[in-house]
Amino acid sequence: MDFSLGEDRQMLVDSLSRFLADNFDWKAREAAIGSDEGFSRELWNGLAELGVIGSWFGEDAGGYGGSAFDVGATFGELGRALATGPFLGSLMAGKVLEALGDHSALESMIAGESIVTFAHDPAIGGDGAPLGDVTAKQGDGGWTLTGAKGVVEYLGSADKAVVTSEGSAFLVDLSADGVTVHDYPLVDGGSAGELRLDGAPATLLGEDGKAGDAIDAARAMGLVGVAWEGVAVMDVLRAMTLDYLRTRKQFGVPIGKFQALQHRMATVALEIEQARSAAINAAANYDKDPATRDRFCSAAKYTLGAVGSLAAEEAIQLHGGIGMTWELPLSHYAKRMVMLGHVLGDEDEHLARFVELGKAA
Amino acid sequence: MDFSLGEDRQMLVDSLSRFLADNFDWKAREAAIGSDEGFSRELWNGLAELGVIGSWFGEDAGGYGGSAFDVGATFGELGRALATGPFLGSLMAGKVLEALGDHSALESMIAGESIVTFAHDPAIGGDGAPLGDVTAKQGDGGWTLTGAKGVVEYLGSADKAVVTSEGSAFLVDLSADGVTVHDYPLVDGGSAGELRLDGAPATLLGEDGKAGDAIDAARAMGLVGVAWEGVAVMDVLRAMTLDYLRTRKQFGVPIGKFQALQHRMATVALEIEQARSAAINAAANYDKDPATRDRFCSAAKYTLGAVGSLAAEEAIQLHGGIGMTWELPLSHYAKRMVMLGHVLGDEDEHLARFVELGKAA
Amino acid sequence: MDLNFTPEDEAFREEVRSFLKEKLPARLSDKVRQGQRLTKEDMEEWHAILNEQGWLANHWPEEWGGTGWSVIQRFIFETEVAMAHAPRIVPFGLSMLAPVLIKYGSEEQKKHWLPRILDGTDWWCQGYSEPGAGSDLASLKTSARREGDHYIVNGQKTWTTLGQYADMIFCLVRTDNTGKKQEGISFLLIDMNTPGIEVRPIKLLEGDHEVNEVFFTDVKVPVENLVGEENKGWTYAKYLLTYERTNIAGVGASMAAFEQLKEHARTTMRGGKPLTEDPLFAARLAKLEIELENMKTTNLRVLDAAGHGQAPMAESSMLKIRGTEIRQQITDLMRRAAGRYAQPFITEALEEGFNGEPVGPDWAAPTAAQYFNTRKLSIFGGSNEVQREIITKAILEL
Amino acid sequence: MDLNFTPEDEAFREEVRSFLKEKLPARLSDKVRQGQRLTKEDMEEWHAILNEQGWLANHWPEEWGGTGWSVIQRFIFETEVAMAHAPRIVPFGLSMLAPVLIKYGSEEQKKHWLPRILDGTDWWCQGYSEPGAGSDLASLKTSARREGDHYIVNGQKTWTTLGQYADMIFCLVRTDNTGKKQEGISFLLIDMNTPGIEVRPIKLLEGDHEVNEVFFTDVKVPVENLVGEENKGWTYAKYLLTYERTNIAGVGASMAAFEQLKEHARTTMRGGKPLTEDPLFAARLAKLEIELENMKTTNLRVLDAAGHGQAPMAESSMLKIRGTEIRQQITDLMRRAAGRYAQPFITEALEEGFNGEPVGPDWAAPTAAQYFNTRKLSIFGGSNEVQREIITKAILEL
Repeated sequence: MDFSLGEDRQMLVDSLSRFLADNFDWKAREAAIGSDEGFSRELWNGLAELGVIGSWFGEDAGGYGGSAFDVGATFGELGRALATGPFLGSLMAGKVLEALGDHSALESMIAGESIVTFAHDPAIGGDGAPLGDVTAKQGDGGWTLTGAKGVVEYLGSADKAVVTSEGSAFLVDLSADGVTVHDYPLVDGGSAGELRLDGAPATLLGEDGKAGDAIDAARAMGLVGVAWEGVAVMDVLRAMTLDYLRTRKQFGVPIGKFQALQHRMATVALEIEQARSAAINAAANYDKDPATRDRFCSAAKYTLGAVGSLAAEEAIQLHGGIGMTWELPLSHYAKRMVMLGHVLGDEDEHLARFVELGKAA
Repeated sequence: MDFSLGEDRQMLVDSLSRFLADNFDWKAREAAIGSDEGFSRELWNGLAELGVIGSWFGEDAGGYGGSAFDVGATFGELGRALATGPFLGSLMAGKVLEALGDHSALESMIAGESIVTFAHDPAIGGDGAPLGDVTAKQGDGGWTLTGAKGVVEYLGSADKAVVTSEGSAFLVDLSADGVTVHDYPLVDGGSAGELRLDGAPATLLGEDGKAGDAIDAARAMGLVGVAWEGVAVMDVLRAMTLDYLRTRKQFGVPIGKFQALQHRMATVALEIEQARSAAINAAANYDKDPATRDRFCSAAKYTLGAVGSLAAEEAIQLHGGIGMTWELPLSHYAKRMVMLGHVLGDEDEHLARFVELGKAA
Repeated sequence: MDLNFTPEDEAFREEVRSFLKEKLPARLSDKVRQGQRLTKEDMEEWHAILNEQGWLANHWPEEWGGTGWSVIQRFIFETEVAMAHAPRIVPFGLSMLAPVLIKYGSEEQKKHWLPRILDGTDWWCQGYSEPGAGSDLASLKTSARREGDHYIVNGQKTWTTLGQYADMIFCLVRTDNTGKKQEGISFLLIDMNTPGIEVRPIKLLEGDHEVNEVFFTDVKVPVENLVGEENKGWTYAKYLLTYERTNIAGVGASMAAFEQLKEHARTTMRGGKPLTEDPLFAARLAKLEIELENMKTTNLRVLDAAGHGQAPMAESSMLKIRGTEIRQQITDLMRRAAGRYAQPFITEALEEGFNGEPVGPDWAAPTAAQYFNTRKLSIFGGSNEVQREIITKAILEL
Repeated sequence: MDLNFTPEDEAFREEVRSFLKEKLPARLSDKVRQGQRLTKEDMEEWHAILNEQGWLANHWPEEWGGTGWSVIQRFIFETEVAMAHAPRIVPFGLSMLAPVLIKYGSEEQKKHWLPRILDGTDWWCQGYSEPGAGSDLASLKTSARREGDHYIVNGQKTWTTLGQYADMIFCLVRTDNTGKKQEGISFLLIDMNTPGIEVRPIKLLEGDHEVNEVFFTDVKVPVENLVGEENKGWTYAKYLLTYERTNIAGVGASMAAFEQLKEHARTTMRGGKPLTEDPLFAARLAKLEIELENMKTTNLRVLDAAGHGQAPMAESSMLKIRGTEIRQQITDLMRRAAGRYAQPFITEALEEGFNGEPVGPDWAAPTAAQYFNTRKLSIFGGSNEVQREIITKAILEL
């Protein structure tokens, strides 16, 4: 049993933490989320140079790590700095590329030379029903894809996308004919977009219909990243709120002296420790059989959703009006926290999945 | 709009309240729940004389009221005194008798001359699966019943039972051949039993297979009674806990001065008002179409379950150790409160029913 | 006991409904329903329609323009208006200042200000909170120093809702520093166009500009703008805060929002089924619906008691807490229902006549913003913690 | 990071399991599994078995009979023992008094009392709480007056768990009234057979006799039974209360109880389906299972930190709160799973060898009693409110 990150990983985390502190202060973040792309290319390149993106992948694929703890630890630091950027999409797309053997696209991503995003979930239409999901056709000129994907991370900035279709995965050049991108900013900063493909050329990754396991594993890794990011965001929410409780005075005393608020913060603190354990469990079980892996990933995402809303809502409430303002960094952490609940399935979906996976076990 | 009970009903409630205060103090209750029958015959007879049982039925059936508010208001008083006795079984059995026209059995019940209980839910076996529910057979000598019913209120004290079977209702003399009664005390005082019928003679009430509506209406009225009883029990829990918070001192001050406890009690108080509204809604919608009636009855039972556990658990917790003792009346109110959650379906069952009824609407 | 409305009340409800059908512009109710931003002109338009009907100041005494409605009628009116997705009526002049003026103002003040509230001449805003005086309102520091027939006001107010549109502000100011903090407060009416006043926007977390800071530097206010007596302002302030509001629980608005939520849940697919068939989401919906049904009756019970002369002041704290929690839960479920599509931040979609490319379900665009915006409900207007303190003292007697 | 146990730890786990398989009497584990009442003899039997194995006092220093296990090994041991449905080990002598004696007692006291704890000569109980001193323990009033080579003890203790079986009681008594209330407390060991001691049973709400009141009237206690120094007892008392316990969260017991709950839910039918297929009950189960999995890791993290020399005192307050909440939730779901059959109060069914007519599911009889009994978990042993105070000060630094 060992709860330390280990020497190499700790070194990476420390240098990442220093890098973010030196290069990504609140002003830099404001500039990043105010930009058209919703993130800083400079930051992204710096992270690539630092080896952060490479740390998510194994040495065979040109990376320097690739374990779930590598992903968790780095996503935690990115979360703590509230960094925006195509982290999650790159992670999941990269994991599919790694598993299915297209290492050249992956290497260019690791080097920070191109952005590859991950387009998996179908687009939803104005009436609430899914639009046609992507279908693939093999013709003389190779594979073409038709259909739509929705809320694809940093689609407007991506050069390529790993697009899934009925158990297969394809690599699509987003500058190709037949590709339409409609991108937009996100509530918590950053950007995403709707992808429409109309006979767009695509390269099959691995074998036709055999990418299911790789896609599942990539999404599970995405959940690990999100879980660790979320806990780091909670830690910041907690620290900021405690700081406010210690300094804000009403009725002549710091409001942190009010017992009702103390006991609520004790509950928040306790829940955050449980969420941290859930994130650790997700990483620790990542290499087990898929059912176990997915059960712990769903447990983590369920916990993240439930605890995250509580932490965000209590942080705002205990700050009072000032917690409602754009000016205060706290509110952006709170927004990120709540919006993370919407990424890769919400708490209800993961609770239901946990139940289903339990039946099979 | 009028939230008063109305003059006649208020008079009945006042005299019931006085009667209970005069004849059913805590000592009397202890004797009642310590007795073999789990209730006081004297109290029961007194209530009959006072017209309480009659107030649950219409004048056509020999009663003096019969509305849902009559039932609610009297059950509230019985709850406040934590009275045990065959109230709920008599109410539901009586409602079936009233609807299906066997008024002689009902009149004897109203007069306090006989106890008629209501056997509807099937018995459960040691393995968790239902035992054979009651089936009816028509022979030369009339109807006979075979099968089992479980947790039948005050079965050991009852003279007769209204027994349901596949949409029909029967009156069964419990002293007849083929009737086996196994009775036992209940956690919150009082008594119930398992009923086994083996070709026991029975009288069909109304027409064969046509009792469904009457049974549903009787159970709905049971839910009204339970909802009002529950709110009264909560009121007592609240009053006792507030009293304790005002008088118990620790660290040199009444513990009610601790803000964390104050805010928790504010929540409890607020929830109780919501439960009261739910009970009122159940009674107010009783005479509407069955779907509306049942929706509000389920809403009330769901609310009762959720708020009741909260009120009981907080009452014990805020009392500390003393709240755990048999000696303190509070603990018996808490037990009754929680056990009411198990009567006529728990909060989950009623929430699911509320959802189902909503779909049909 | 009878929870049915009387035939007279039902007739009244029909009257309100016909009025709304006839007079509430579809353009406005569409905007409200779609969660689009209302302009100042939108709000003024609806204000004028209600005033023309004579229903605007329905809770005022009849001599000043009130309707003489019962509390139940007012509840019906407020519910129907909300259910019809009418714009909210800005309450600062009509429902906050006016009752204070009517009770404590001079005849001149009433005659001057009340008609101007009705006809919309003055858009009022509220100058209560300060950066250092939130829950502890009485510790406010904005000072008013008497000089001849003027007060000279210096200081800062904050959280001034819609102050950017305001012609006038009613302010709590400190006129005495010597005694208990509650005893040196006065209630002043200040023209927002007076030199020395600066309004600075505060951007809220969801991106809207709804509240402001208001700075006062040597602002001259004529003494006739003092309401009541000097140093007695705390009494008027409290009256305003606890002034019996039939609709503090916001039941009508919650009913309207809940209906929308249910409608969206019916058409939103998750795992191949509508959300209403998803057991966990359906349970969330059902719990909320039950809570709302209970709240409706709780609200009516409080109003009924008020009608019978029992003061509902502390009970209104219960209504405020649970009412705001319900409203927050509705926006919470709304964002959950939108799923991934709660994330896009397409602010143009909140403007009237938006016809950009749709993204996701056509109702999804404002859900996250509304969820974050409604966090304010448990903070502003006396935080829910402050309400719990009131319950502790007045109801629990602890 | 590695959450796997080392091969050595896994081997240790196997050793514990074989021991349990071989030495834990099925009669005892059956009683525990079925929620039947354990007699004094049952508990003594298991105590003796563990002592014979040399594992009883595993957390003591090796010189006094400890095993030298790591905190992880102790966690494994405690978990396995609980999962095997072994009777709980009465902690008063073994885990509460002994650490105090080892740290603060004289050599004579250690040599005299520790072996007697191991061999079961003395059944200890705890004399801390008084009717007026619960959360505010330091306000205790039971007095000890020095007379020659004796103390004369007068007063009353309460909530004395299993005091009816006890040979000895360790007591906090007041030896000085003059200074701060914490500064006049001493720690005394008192023979329960001394004249002047009366034990009166307290019946708990679910009907069990588990706790007692203990009355002291001019009870003579030899001065050599004073632990440490006079008036320094509060230090020892606090040491006892915060003594690092690897199992304060009760993870093993909760795991065992949760497995039973799941098993029962699988066989209990509701609406024609097993409860595990009921979406609402399944969601309750799943939330609890996730909470428990999280707790397991939280517990290990705290132990790991303790192993690395970081003191886990305040963290153990978190473990205590959430651990007891989980345990309470398990008994809560157990009673809910029993449905109507949680109501029968068949106390005979809780005795060994009950073969009366079964009523409902064969596991349903103790469910309500266990639900009510476990309410104590958040009250006794430092109420969860007191734990929140500790977290506030030590972790949140508010």
